Amino acid sequence: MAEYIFRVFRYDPEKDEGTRGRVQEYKIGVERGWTVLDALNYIKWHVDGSLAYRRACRHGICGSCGMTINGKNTIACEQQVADLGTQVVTVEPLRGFRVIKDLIVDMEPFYDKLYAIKPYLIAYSDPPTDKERLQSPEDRKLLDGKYECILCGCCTSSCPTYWADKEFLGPNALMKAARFAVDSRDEGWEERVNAIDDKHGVWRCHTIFNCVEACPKELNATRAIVELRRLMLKGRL
Amino acid sequence: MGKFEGYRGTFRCVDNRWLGTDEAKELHEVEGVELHNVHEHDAVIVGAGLAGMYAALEVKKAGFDVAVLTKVFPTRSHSGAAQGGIAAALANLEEDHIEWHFYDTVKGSDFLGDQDAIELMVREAPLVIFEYEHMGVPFSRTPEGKIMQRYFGGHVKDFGRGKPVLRACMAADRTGHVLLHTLWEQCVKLGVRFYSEYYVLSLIITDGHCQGVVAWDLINGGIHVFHAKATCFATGGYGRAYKITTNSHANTADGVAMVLEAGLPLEDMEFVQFHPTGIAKQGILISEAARGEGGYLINDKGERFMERYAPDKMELAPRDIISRSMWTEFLEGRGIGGERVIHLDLRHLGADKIKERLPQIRELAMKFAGVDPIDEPIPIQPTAHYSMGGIPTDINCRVLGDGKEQWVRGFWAAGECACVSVHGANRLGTNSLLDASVHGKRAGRDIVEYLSVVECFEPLPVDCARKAVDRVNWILKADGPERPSELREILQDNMYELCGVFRNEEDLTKMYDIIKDLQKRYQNIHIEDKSKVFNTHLMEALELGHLLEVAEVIVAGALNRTECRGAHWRTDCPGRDDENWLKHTLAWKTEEGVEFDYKPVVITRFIPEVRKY
Amino acid sequence: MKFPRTSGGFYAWLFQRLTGILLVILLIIHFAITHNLPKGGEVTYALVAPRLATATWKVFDLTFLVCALFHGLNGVWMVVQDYVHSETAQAWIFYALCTLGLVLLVLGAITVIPFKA
Amino acid sequence: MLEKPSVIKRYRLHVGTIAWILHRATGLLLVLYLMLHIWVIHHVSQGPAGFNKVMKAVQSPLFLFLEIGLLGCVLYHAFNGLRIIIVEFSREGVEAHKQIFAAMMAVAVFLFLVGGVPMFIHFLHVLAG
Ligand SMILES: Cc1cc2nc3c(=O)[nH]c(=O)nc-3n(C[C@H](O)[C@H](O)[C@H](O)COP(=O)(O)OP(=O)(O)OC[C@H]3O[C@@H](n4cnc5c(N)ncnc54)[C@H](O)[C@@H]3O)c2cc1C
Ligand code: HEM
Ligand code: SF4
Ligand code: F3S
Ligand code: FES
Repeated sequence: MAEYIFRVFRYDPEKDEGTRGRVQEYKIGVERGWTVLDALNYIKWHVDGSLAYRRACRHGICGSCGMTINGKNTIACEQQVADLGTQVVTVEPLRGFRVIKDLIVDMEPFYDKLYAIKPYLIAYSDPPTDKERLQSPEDRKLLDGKYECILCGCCTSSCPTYWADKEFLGPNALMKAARFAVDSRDEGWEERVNAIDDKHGVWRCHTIFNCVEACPKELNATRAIVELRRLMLKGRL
Repeated sequence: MGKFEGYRGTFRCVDNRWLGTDEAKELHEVEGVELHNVHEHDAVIVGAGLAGMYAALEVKKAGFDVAVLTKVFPTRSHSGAAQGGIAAALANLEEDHIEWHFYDTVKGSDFLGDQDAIELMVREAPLVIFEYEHMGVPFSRTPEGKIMQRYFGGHVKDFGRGKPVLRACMAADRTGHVLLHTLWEQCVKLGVRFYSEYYVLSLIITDGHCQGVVAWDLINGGIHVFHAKATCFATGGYGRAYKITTNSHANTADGVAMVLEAGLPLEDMEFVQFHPTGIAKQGILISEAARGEGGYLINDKGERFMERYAPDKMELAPRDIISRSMWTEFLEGRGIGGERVIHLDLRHLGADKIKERLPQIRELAMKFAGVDPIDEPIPIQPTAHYSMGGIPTDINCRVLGDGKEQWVRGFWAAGECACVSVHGANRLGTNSLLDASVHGKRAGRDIVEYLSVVECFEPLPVDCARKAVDRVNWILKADGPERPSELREILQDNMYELCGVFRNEEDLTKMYDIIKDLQKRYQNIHIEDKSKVFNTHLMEALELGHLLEVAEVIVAGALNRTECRGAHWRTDCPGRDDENWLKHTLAWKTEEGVEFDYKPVVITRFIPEVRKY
Repeated sequence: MKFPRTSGGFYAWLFQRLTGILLVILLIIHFAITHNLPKGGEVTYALVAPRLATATWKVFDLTFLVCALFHGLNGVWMVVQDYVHSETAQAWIFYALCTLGLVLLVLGAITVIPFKA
Repeated sequence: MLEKPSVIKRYRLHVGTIAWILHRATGLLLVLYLMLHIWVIHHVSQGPAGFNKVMKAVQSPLFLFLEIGLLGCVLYHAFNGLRIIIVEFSREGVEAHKQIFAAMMAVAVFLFLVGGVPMFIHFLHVLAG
């Protein structure tokens, strides 16, 4: 059991109206093996019930608990407190999004970017009835590193380009676009390409790699973006 | 068409815009409900897991107006946590037959599953899988490009006599995740209306007719009434009644509790499955895939102790058997270091296989147990995993008001919250994603048929939101001494100890008293967050209320069923007792406590026999 | 005010890379020769003039000019797109940058083309 | 909803972020320089006298010193620019962007020494008169 200080961003729209939020400190004992989510749960359940944050699966698959911990985005439920290497832990809501309350941000703009690139398989040719479409293991492999996204928002929220331009599609939506672009079953490139090729689309990325550093699932959105650009280049040559 | 004809006459059609009339306005000005917070949809689906979204998709495809309410964003539903696979006898890699799958499920259920429902499910299984593929699910592939399948506990060849069979369709070890995301994508494509982060509080049921639900808008705060011709519950499981569980924080029995509150029965609630391989202390699931790929279970003596309990199937025996074997090892002092821990050893599989086939398991082990399975065994412990029981429905997912045949008109349930019952006393691995998908789809289809007959909304009862409004106001104002989190911890700790893998009368009685006491203390709670916007403390308090109600039914049911069957194991009543207990439990909540009734098991083909692996 | 759009930025992106690569080559030569690097010497008219008068160097310098101007101003435009969000303001800046580019191009061109030693 | 929440801790920097900030800064500096440069060279058309006069001004010790900085900017920008291009057009560049950065910077530093040292010596000469 080690003593830690958690400096948590707080904002209650009813009480803190007009401010830009405040910091609240909690001094708690952290047991071995605790993740930041465990610590937040401890605070909520034993110290201060009013602390608000999203969580569900608590093992890194639902993507609810994306937040900024010690200045870096990650999902709280996978971040071991001991691995942070500091006794003082700052916890902030994902930046680049509006704060609803405490650590809860408005993810709508994030989802809107996804909707913009038509995040679903588009196939015009009829699939075989009562059978699966075939896809070779090699073709399937192309999806690896793109389909595992849990929509936690850590990537887009870490991207300086997104901080500056809220209409930038962001690494997440672009990766989703790439996931379909490389799927041998998808025929929706024409429909998607305009959104990707937009003024706020794939060309706006400055290969800063914050998104890659932030992704808790170790996905490489920059790779997806670069692949999209190559596809477009090929299409135009 | 035909089957709904009878209901037509009973409708009083008050022009679809009932809200427009002064009378209606007066009627609905319940404290806290503003009129703009009343929504009308042909169908309202509660829950956006596989079951909920599949149903929504089916209804939307038929052109009806469907809304999905969910307390977490759709892709955050717990279906996404499923790793191993979804069962279907595709025979993509080796011989397999729907009949074998049928038999395995029946046997897995310890013969408590209804065989008509099971047969339907296994027959529709391949179709659902193909439909998933057509939607764009990135399944793993065989060398010929077909859907990849793996072994899973309890699925074997030749009516239980043969070797394990490759039946679990998979996408690496993220099967649930890809199914959930793909369904959501398709819903986005068709424009299904989602009400995300709405917490459903109560059902609107009068005279055996369901007209929608009342929900709390988590983000903005405020009661909303959802008026619907068809309502479908797909609210998932309730593993959070236990301390060690694989379930999400959101799996808190809300749907089941609301049904109970509406005066309807629940079926077979005493059957709660414990998964043998949860990460020690955390409960986080290490998928059966780890054993499917050949992992060993090792006790403190270094033995593969499953030799003693299931010599043929070894580590691939069904979950309940392995969980009990582990617990027996604990009781006999062979847990690792004398604790309630066993080692799951994957080292002999080699680094390549682990990395390629079990990447997520490796990640989980490293992140939550601090061990790399390539070099070290993973410490594990049985963990509450799946609830076989739930809202009684018929094979078309219609909720049965008496638990037997009388349909609560306009009300369906599917997925883990429902009890069709295809899992009986014990669910086979990979059968529940299948259950959620097949029955989500079936519910959707049935709703479509219903909607194509029923043309108009009936007026809502005057005080439909009263109960929900009162409850929320009560909690917001309550200032008693008790902390909800503390009560919940007491409940969860004790449920794991006293109503877990092994049960007996003494423990269960003790547990029942604890719950009664907790329910009393619950009346004196307070919450620290009194605000309206995203009040997670309010939500936790509401969830606790639901958990306490449902836990009571689980424990009472376990106390009531004096036999051992499937996941329900009474050390004081050895053996399965087909003579007295080959029947489903139906449980109602009354003033005096839990009341029981029973209904026979549907047996069409396989006569109950001893379940041995 | 609106600014013309061919694509969402494909050409800007592509030519930023192409001119970038060209600039590396051109710059090395430019730096080495113009700044008389081998001798670390001073830049005087006597040194610059004869070189500027040959046709090859005129072409070289013009290419260099065009590439650098395009790359630099397009770079500024990329930065502007990040931080300026009003469409009107963006359009004004876009045309301002175009004008600036033209002026500089002309200024450079009238230096290079008619030059006689 | 809170539009602009205050920030407790600056977002963590890493190679990619720093590389980008510097790239942007040097790029903008270079644009300024380019404009100045074109204007200066423009004086060449005024004949030897005019040109040498301006050149004198821009070859004062201060300018000579700044020019070393300019070389640094150019080299950084050029080689980080090449890194970006390699990352975008090579097979494994995305995964190896940090290594490529290190390699590019090594070359840039080498060239900076090759070019910068003579310039510095020249600067000292001028300074000493
Ligand atoms: C870790 C884990 C691994 C598993 N692995 C497998 C596997 O490999 N194979 C297999 O077949 N099965 C597996 N299962 C079981 C399977 O995942 C579930 O049984 C199944 O996904 C349940 O789906 P569902 O649609 O019924 O519910 P869920 O996916 O749990 O969805 C419930 C939905 O209801 C909503 N909801 C709940 N209460 C409310 C409320 N009050 N108001 C509004 N909305 C509400 C939630 O927001 C959510 O959207 C696993 C389960 C777990 C926990
Ligand atoms: C010498 C070789 C050069 C190379 C290889 C190079 C390469 C690049 C590349 C690849 C970019 C795009 C960066 C991005 O997409 O974010 C860029 C941007 C830029 N370049 Fe260059 N460049 C060079 C020289 C110059 C010169 C001489 C100037 C000045 C006139 C300049 C000014 C800029 C500016 C202002 C930007 C925009 C910066 C930003 O968006 O952050 N570059 N350069
Ligand atoms: S790409 Fe990674 S960081 Fe981004 S949303 Fe998906 S999982 Fe989260
Ligand atoms: S951080 Fe942003 S700029 Fe590109 S590489 Fe990632 S999207
Ligand atoms: S709680 Fe699900 S990702 Fe953290």
